[in-house]
Amino acid sequence: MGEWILEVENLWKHFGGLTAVSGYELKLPRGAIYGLIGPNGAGKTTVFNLISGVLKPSRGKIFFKGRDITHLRPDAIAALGLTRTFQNLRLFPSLTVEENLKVAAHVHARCGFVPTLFCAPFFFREEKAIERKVDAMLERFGMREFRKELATNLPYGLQRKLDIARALMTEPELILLDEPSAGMNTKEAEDLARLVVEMKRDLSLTMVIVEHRMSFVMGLAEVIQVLDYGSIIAVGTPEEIRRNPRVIEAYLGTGDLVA
Amino acid sequence: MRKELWFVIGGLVLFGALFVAERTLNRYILHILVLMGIYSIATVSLNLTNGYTGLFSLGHAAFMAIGAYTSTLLTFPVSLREAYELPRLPWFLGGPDASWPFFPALLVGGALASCAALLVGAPVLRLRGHYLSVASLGFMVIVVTFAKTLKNITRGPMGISAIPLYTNLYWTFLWLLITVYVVWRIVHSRFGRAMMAIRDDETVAQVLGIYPMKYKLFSFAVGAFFAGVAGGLYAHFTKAIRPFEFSFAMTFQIVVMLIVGGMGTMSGPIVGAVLLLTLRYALKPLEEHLRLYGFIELVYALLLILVMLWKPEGLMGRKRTALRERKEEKAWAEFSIPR
Amino acid sequence: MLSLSYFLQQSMNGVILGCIYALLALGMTVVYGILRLINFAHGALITLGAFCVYFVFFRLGFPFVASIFLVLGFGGLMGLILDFVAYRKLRGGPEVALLITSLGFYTFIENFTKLLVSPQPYAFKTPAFLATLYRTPFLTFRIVDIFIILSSLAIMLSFHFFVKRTKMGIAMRATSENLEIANLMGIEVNRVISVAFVLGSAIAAFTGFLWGAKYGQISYDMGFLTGVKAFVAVVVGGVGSVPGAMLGGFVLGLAEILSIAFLPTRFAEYRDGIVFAILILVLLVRPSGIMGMKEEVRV
Amino acid sequence: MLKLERVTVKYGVIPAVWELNLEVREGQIVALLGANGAGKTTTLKTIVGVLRPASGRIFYNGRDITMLPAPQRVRMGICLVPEGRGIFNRLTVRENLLLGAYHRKDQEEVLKDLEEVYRLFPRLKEREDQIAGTLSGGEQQMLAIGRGLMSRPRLMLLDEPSLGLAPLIVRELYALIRNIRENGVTILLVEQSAPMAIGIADYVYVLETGVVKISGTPEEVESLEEVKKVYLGG
Amino acid sequence: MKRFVILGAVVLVLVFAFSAFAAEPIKVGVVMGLTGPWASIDTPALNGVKLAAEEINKAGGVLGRPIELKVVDTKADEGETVAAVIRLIENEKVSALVGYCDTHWVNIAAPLAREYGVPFITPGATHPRIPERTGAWLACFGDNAQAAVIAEYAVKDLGLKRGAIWVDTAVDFSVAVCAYFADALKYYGGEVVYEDYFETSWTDFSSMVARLKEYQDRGEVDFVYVGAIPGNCGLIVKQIREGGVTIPIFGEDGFDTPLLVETGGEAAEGVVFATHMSLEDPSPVVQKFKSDYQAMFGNPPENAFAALGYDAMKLLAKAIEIVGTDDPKKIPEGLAQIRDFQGVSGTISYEGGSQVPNKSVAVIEVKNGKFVTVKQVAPAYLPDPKIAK
Repeated sequence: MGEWILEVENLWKHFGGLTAVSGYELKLPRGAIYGLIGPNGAGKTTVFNLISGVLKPSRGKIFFKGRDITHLRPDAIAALGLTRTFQNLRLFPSLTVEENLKVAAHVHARCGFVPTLFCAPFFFREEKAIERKVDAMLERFGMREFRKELATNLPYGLQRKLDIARALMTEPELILLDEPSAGMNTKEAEDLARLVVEMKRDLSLTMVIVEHRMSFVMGLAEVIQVLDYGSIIAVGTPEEIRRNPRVIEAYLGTGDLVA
Repeated sequence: MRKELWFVIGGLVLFGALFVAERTLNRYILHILVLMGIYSIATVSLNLTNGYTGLFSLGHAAFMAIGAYTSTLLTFPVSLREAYELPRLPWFLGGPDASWPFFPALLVGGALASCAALLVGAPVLRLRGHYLSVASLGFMVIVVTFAKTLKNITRGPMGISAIPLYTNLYWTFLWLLITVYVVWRIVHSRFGRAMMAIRDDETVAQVLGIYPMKYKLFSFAVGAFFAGVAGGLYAHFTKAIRPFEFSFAMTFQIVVMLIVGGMGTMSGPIVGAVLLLTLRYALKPLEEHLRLYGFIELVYALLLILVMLWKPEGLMGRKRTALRERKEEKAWAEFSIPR
Repeated sequence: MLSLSYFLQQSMNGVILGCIYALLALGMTVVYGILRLINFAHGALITLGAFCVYFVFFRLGFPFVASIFLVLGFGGLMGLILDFVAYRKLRGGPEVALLITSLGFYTFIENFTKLLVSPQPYAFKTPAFLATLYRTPFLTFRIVDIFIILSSLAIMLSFHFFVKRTKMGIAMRATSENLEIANLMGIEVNRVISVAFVLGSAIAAFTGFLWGAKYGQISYDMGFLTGVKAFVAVVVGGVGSVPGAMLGGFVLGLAEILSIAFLPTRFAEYRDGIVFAILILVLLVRPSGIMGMKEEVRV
Repeated sequence: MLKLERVTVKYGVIPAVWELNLEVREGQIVALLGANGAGKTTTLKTIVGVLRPASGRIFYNGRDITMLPAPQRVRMGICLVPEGRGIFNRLTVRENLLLGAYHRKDQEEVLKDLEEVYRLFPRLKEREDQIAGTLSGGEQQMLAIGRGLMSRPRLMLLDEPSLGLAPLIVRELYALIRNIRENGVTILLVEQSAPMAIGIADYVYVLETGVVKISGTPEEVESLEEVKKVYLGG
Repeated sequence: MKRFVILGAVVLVLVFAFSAFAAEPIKVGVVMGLTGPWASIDTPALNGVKLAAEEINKAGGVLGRPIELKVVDTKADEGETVAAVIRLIENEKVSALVGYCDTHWVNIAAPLAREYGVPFITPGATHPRIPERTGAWLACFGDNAQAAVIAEYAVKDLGLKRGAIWVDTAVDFSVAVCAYFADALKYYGGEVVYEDYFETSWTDFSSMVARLKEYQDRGEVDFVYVGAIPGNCGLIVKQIREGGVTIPIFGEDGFDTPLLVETGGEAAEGVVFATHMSLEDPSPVVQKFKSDYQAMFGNPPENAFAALGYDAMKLLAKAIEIVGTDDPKKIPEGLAQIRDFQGVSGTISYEGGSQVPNKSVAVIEVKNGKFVTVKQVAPAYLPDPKIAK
């Protein structure tokens, strides 16, 4: 118990005849940042989908904070404190930045329909609290000026950040970041990396990051898992991974060019 | 708190205006006004599901039918029940010598429509997109079928006439005010935000801790409640109802009003309802003069097509891209890609 | 009540009604597959087709075969016009806009027809050579019944062949699966869509003739409910699938007729209810329809 | 042969590609590298005409094709092999291949080419009448390339052909790409995994957030620390 | 928005232009379903009303004042109906309303008129319980009369006892007339073998036909009585005959439409139905009406409803003459005093406070595509109106 915030045991996922994830295992200590890398189509996103409950595994078990969440709905999992971001940016396009964040504050809102309807003081207090949370979050991500902007109209890098901010609004203990730096330029990615470290420190988060940009994940993660064809081919510190021949083989196609 | 205050003030002004209107305007225009009110209630409530939650339901008329029949049966005068071969009320609804006052009857009508929505919604709301639309259309046909076949209660396809005229300007607009208020409250609370999130991206909403089914059902039920009320108002206004009345024509008319006005906006549905009804009754003398019966529908259809071609998001609808970017496009681009 | 001849007779009735639904469903399923458009205006085309035959064949006295070709051409032209006037501009826009536009077109055509002809139903004589009545121990039928079944089968088979075998048909299926990649392959998507509209509309207009010949009376509002039911057939059979549309049509036709035939008479009022109950059941049990491909859910 | 001049492409108001200059010479293999979201696929789609540039021009064999619709460009010999499973899953293998030759009128030649593709990919021949959706990942990629060849392209745009394929198959694939080039087809190759692509290319562009960050011959690019850093975090 | 303003302006101008014709006419509102399934009976009825008004005006009007008709098409829509009645009474200040040949619409419109104290006369809505429920006056006989006459004709004259009944459950009048028919059939010693149900919106009756044929082939049924509205009767008759059914078909006044022969063709041969009057009647009243109608509208009267519309208007004029004012409150008194009024559709008197006139019923048979009167009789037995809903 207590020791691991997330335990994944022997996770399998089949799509028709295709095996997307085979025997994935993870023991994630509280407060750690883990990286998950692998070539396109290796099954990283599927793993995230399984853990966050968007897909149901064909086999295997997932424990979050010692509790079996294998068959919980995504919203129940989110309510427990596990959330994620998306690789292909999925903000709510017709909502403003502010509204996007407010949506995510939903999990912890307690005000029922009746008090909402009759404008009970409780309702206003809660709305105020959400407002303050949104303020704080926008401040942290430096997006105050875009508050009333439609999410779709933000520049790409900011959309990425908003995605993360939105996930944080659910006050998670564990957050799964799916390619957070995709589409960012180097500078933006570096900023983001700094932000992630801050976030982790301030909010005592645990993270798993799927990433393509090696510089990003290598700099952040304490432990990296390498996935290929749905199964783990290597686990280790960034240094170990960089030197692992199997990784180079799988990830780069052949080892004959970059060593 | 300020916004709520404005609502109260707006309501008072509205009722003041209604008071003046009732004294000065002739009854035909008042009739049209009431009709606008009733259709507005229906469109505003439809907007909750179709506009805010993104469930493109075509079954709204069914809820109106449920509300209309329920409230009619409750309020129908005891003295006339025999002449129209309608059953007396059972003991738990007040006994054979009772007929209900208007307001509670409307509430019961709305509540029953809500129950139907929950009952039907549980399986049907799992469907997506057009499948949902078609299934809800099917639900509507089935409700109409029951209204036709449960002859002992509904008098079957012949419908019920001689319903007491309870609906007036004040009732209608009171209910419209309530509907708008409730929808407005919902939209600007976590409920509304959850609905819009579901509309935009169901999976993401779920990952953020929102159980889509719950809010879909919620919006469906609330929408159905007000549709039921609108149906009740309508029944006590036209004083006669028939199962076929709450069928394709009604559903499509409401949907068209909503879309022309603009889905997912507060003002859109009301604008749509008022505009299309105004058009209808303004063109009526022209139609009679030209003796081109069907002319109004022709104009209607043409207008519909033109609106869809020019402004598919509806007259009050908001385009996805805000206006101000167009000017600052360049600056934005540079912000995104520094060199 | 369960004699063999009764059963056969009712089945034939169901099959004929099914033919009409299936023919309409053909055009709808192809258009829906590509554009995700519930084309309510499709129903209006059977009205137009029927009145076209009425005027060309009965009033102007064109030869039968020429009238048929004329009505086919006329239907195709109407489809093309609809496509050009509005649907083309709305592509890529909100789906709802398409749906409402098609509803607008339906209303427009219906009321225009009403103004043009009259609100009264028109008597539509079955052409003499189709009207002969045959009585056999098992079945009573007219030539027109056989004509409907045979011509429907012919149209369905050739349409199926067209979609399965010809280059345009393959392109059509490709477009309905993935419009962008089809465009990448050098397929002029707009042309494919136009062809779909033209063929579907021509078939619908011809169905209008069959309708008139079978029932003997046509009116400006005959298309609506039929159109809606044809779309139900599309969904029941499986959206985008040509054999599915035919199957859906027959399922509905038979269900409608046989439910009246074998249920106690007072259940007749459930006729439309039964059709839509089937729809909802199919959707709940098999959301993609009987023969439909499962649509991929994006995660 | 192909030249992009200051091409900018936007999704709504957000630019995906910003003032891109790019050149492909006849007979070359040019590699376009970059991370997810760098704008590679956008560039290809713009070249083939599915997307319209907001500004800038595209020249093909000296002709300005910026405003031409996609089908016409296909007829001119530009062909895009789309990313991943960009095949028609519900159509048979044969139908997929025939669609590649959709714009061609010479039926006999088409059939000849079909045989040629089958010779190149015997696996496809075996599965001729199978529904394409049931093929394995590698077979689907072969099908996509085969379909591209059916259009007798002069310029072939390959979008991440190695996506999700086993190393062995990737190696086969690259041999095939070389082979195709030998037959006189110019190739613009988009890849995420750099080394293989760099190994095969005559010229390399590296994109980052819609802007060309690095360009040069493979030798020049390879030596740059930045590339390594991007791809191995070194 | 600009175009709405322009449109609105155009409409306003038109409205004012027409309200400016202020003479001293007696205004009569006419509400009809000119579009929709009732058009084929409501339109002739309207024409009848127009013809009558024209004649009255030519003869100097009523009380020296011309009659001005205000016609509204209510499109077979409840909302439109209510709106139209209110508009006619409130805006146009009509003295009386004439309208509809179907019970449902009278049920909606007439009670509203009653609230305002404006009399309502229906040319052709035949449900005998209309006065009880809505206060409207009928210019035609009640359904119980026409059903009884056909039942009598079938059993007494033709000796056919076992009947099937086809009921259109979607219209009040069909349900009513079929109930009265069943009652009358039993009274005369016949037997209802089975009832089959359909709805106005159907076009395919094949399964009902097959059922009927099954009964016929087993020799269990002698005739079929069909309660169809005009838009359907041709269709039904045609399908019945083409389904191989040869037993006699009987119908009600909904069959009195040219569509019966146009659509039915040969199948309509021998169909017998009851209606208000025969247009083939050689009496000078009918013949004059026919030629006047032809002169005014370019075609002979389509059916008896034209005559009923004509009579309704004439009845109204007569009532106004009797009371000597167009005050809506007074007109009913005048109507109640009408005795032996010679209308085109027969002799009309409102006796004993009844608002349903006692009229004779015409039995008509289709022969060689023509409506031929078999007989014109008053019913010997009247089923109790309360039988029907």
